[in-house]
Amino acid sequence: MFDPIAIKSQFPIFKKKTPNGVDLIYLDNAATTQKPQQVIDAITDYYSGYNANVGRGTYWPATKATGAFEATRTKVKDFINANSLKEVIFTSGTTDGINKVVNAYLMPQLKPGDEVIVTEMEHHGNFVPWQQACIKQGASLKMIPLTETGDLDYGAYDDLLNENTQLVAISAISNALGVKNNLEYLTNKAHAVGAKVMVDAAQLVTHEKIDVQAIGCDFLCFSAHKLFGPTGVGVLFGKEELLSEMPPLSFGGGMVKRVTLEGTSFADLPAKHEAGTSNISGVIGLGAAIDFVNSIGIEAIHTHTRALTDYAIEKFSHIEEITIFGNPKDRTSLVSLAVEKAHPHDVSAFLGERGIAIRAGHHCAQPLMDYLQVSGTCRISFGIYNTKEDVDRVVEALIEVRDFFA
Amino acid sequence: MFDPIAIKSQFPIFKKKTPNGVDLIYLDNAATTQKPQQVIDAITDYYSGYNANVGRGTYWPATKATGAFEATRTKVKDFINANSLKEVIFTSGTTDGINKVVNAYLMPQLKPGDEVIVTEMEHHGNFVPWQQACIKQGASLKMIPLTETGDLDYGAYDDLLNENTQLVAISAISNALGVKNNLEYLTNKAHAVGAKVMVDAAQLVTHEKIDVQAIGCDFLCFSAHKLFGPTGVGVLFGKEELLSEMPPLSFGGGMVKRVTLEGTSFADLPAKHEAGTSNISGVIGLGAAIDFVNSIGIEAIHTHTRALTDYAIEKFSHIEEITIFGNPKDRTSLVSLAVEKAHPHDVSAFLGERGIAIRAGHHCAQPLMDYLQVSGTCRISFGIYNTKEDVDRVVEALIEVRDFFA
Amino acid sequence: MNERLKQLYKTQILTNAEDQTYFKELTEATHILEAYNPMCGDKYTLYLKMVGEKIAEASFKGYGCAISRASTSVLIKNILGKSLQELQAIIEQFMEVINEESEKSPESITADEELLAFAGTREYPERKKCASLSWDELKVNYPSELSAGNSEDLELS
Amino acid sequence: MNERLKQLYKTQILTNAEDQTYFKELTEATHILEAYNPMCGDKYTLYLKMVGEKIAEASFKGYGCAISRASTSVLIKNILGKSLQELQAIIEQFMEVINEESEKSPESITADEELLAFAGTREYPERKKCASLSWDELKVNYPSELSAGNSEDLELS
Ligand SMILES: Cc1ncc(COP(=O)(O)O)c(C=O)c1O
Ligand SMILES: Cc1ncc(COP(=O)(O)O)c(C=O)c1O
Repeated sequence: MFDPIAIKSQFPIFKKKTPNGVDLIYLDNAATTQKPQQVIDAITDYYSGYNANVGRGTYWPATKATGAFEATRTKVKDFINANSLKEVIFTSGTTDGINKVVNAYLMPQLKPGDEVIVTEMEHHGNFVPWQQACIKQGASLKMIPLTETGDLDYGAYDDLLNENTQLVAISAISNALGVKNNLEYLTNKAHAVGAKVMVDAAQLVTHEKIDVQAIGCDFLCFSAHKLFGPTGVGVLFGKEELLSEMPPLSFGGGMVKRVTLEGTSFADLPAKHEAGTSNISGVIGLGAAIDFVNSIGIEAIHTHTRALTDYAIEKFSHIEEITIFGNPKDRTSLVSLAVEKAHPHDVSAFLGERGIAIRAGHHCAQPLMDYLQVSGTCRISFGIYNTKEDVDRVVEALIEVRDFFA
Repeated sequence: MFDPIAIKSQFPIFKKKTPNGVDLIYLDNAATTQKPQQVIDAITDYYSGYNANVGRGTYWPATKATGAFEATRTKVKDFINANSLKEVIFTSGTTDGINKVVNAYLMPQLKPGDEVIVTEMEHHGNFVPWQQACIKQGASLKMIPLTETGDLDYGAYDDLLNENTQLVAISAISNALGVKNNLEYLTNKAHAVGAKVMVDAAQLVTHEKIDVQAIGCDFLCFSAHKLFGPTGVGVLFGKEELLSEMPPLSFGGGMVKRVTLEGTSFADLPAKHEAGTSNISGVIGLGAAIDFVNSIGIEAIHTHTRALTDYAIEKFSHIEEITIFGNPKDRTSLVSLAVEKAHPHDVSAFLGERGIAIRAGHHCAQPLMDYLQVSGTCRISFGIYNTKEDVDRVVEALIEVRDFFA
Repeated sequence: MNERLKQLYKTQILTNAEDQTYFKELTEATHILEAYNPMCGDKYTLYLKMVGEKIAEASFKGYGCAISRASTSVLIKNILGKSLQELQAIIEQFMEVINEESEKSPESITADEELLAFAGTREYPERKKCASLSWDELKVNYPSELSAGNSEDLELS
Repeated sequence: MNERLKQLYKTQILTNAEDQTYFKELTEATHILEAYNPMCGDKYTLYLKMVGEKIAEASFKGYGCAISRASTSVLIKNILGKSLQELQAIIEQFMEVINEESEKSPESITADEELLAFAGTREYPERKKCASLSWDELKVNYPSELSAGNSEDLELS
């Protein structure tokens, strides 16, 4: 049985009290998740017990460290159902992965007249890199608009696609609206005109099973820190064919075969795309995070956080002074809202007083804020350790905020 | 008093035995250093006690995490004597910092006929990125050769410099020879022809005081993991003027002011160059590592590791079948050698049996290996926890290796 | 609701936050500064019109929480007609009011109720930056800004 | 010196590592494979000349430790004149000799002293890859490589 209370007890931060002496109700999971003891232990064990650089030394503890590091690659491959270990590249996060694909893959081929499609709900991390590449190369950035409900306008997408479309970059789940996009549809349509697809799975990874083969996408990125794992590490999935044809994501130690003054030949996949010393403790911690998620079951997590989302929407919608942003067909993991007369930062400050951590602001999604015609929202985003009681406490607090600012 | 035994007791890994049941004598410090308890604790405390994303939330623990994160920036500024906090950019490591400067700073201005100078002793991390940029842009990569002693040929450097020289990229200390380069001289000469200077301080940082103002360099990079800190985090120093003029190192959340479909305005320094969620635990751990180093004193560390280097050279030079590579004026921190008839990997395997961890191979410095006309060397690199007794045990082991393969 | 927080948001702050008197652009501004808190996104543009040595006119526009908006409004009110010298003293006084490490009680620093209202942030380190945002900007940048002017990047913001 | 390690490096391995018989390029090779261990940099190029179904000639060049070099030399010696079918059986036998999880004792798998010498790596996980480097390459890549050939990137290596 899925038991959020038992799960919560594995996260040491919840044993602490906030400075006000109350329990922490953490509802900023879309920004980063808390870390279970087994992830923290995996990091500590590495640093205390077998710290060494990987892929190089033939001595203990270097061999042990390399084994643990590469074991994570296998875990990731299975977790996202990649075809082979060659398709799993470690990065320092979602943003890093996207930037590197823009630099190494898109930039060298992007020319005036080409088009790149993003959505109006993108996080800046999956928007600005493509935009800047288009500006530099004289290509055009197109944006799939949202309908009134906050869904992608799929019809408009179909119209945007044409033979000039080089790439489509889409979030799996919007970090500010919780809208889940139809990745298979978007990918199939893009492929039909010969465009490649990058999926930003930053939000998806901790809420739903990722199956890159079922989606059919060409690239996919996520960060470990949103999956109960450490900061500073992420994954770039790329189809083997693309990863082996494209130039390396960056250059340095560990990704070469032979270096002379005149030229360099590069290592085989995946080493080719991993220059320099990786975030070793981070990768090992990511492995522990995947073990943790697998031990609970991603399907069970999905059911839980979606049920919380539905419950929260139902509750919030009874408070008249609250506006819930978006009313999409498929929403999961979070709710974005506004309280009449109260600035989002004041709302989050009042909730913070009660130990309720939510996020106020533009959520790195300014184009979406422009669409919503607000400067920011209050975002309540769920994780496996949250409960209906947490939502009830948010409702109480929101009612008080409303009354105070009324 | 500097007491390596007392210092060693702060590193939990040394409480472990190797799989052979012997004590670990760790002499691969040039690859990565071990971590003291206080660094490990800083990371654990963050994940267990105040884990949150930084620079965003206004709730506890986000405010505490942001404070700890930014406190490291101040520590780094003081540690390298930067002019201001704006000059301290967090990266994911030395290689990452160099690649980003190549992409964001050099590439947009590099044109056919331009020249970039590196040295024959560079690590691939400070060689291949410049080389690939030159190949892409039709510029020329020039290499400062080494003299017979393994020193840079400063006369040849003077001759290489001319008004086409855009940038000079140099290691402060060679990771394969231990040669310390005259950074002030190299920088002054480069500036005299209008070229910028990137210093790769990956090896310097843990052995000597870095003073970017005294050096006068334009950029400088290092990795935390070679300074008793965590993996996946590093520092890029850049002169404020350059950092504020150049385009962002990468694009995403946290580095923008305003984003619209048409364009993006960027945040002020240092945020401008830090896109996406940083390696928060890594940065906090780096802060603890700097505290650790400061508590011992970098001068004392320098004296100690240099004395060990001298002692090792003196001892090794009495064994006839051992060739020590290089005989430079200024050598510190490590010794590279060969044992007649024994392949470096076999040497390291034999030493590994005795719990002695050294590195065998090309040390990511193939151009240097070509200069030395070998395919690899055995490298013994020192850290603060090493002692003369460690060197004595290496000597014993090398004599046995020699006898075995004779 | 927590009484301490109510204290902080007491009428002084809410009233000043809603005050529209100084909430406008100043087209004849001689100096434009931007106070920005990257942590939360709060951002105010401060407009000053110097005539001789004095701040003849001042106003602000922008976006932020009740505390930052109220403190910006109070800032503008307090610097109007002041010389640069006086400005410095006023800023320092305010900083002391909100400084939780100060040895002086807020009441011993000033009797101005509008300023005293922000003393509540002494107990709220997370909100201190909200209270000091615009004041910090003026303190840090007025020597150079007031001599040079700076409207860089403002088109987009 | 540790007796266990001496055991591993016993004369068989040192002798084979120094054996120059098969250490050469094969200009008439029909198939060229590259065995590379990124962990330590050891690298061997394996040259095979297929005539019909059989490996008529074979040799190697490259760089590595005594164990990897000896095991490559022994590999070449063992596959000469063999068919692809036989090759597979030989490789599997060797893998079992060095597999520390095997239930069979090395001696029950083969009587060949040259192969048995590598059983020592059962106790040395760090050196197992040295022993299996070239064997792994042949095992993984011979089905495709032996049908297509592959000399990609070899100019520089
Ligand atoms: C001189 C030098 N430069 C660059 C690097 C690359 O550092 P990192 O692997 O941490 O990016 C190293 C270390 O491997 C080094 O020794
Ligand atoms: C949808 C989405 N994309 C990208 C990112 C950027 O991830 P990171 O900051 O870990 O690079 C985030 C998280 O902030 C996100 O929610």
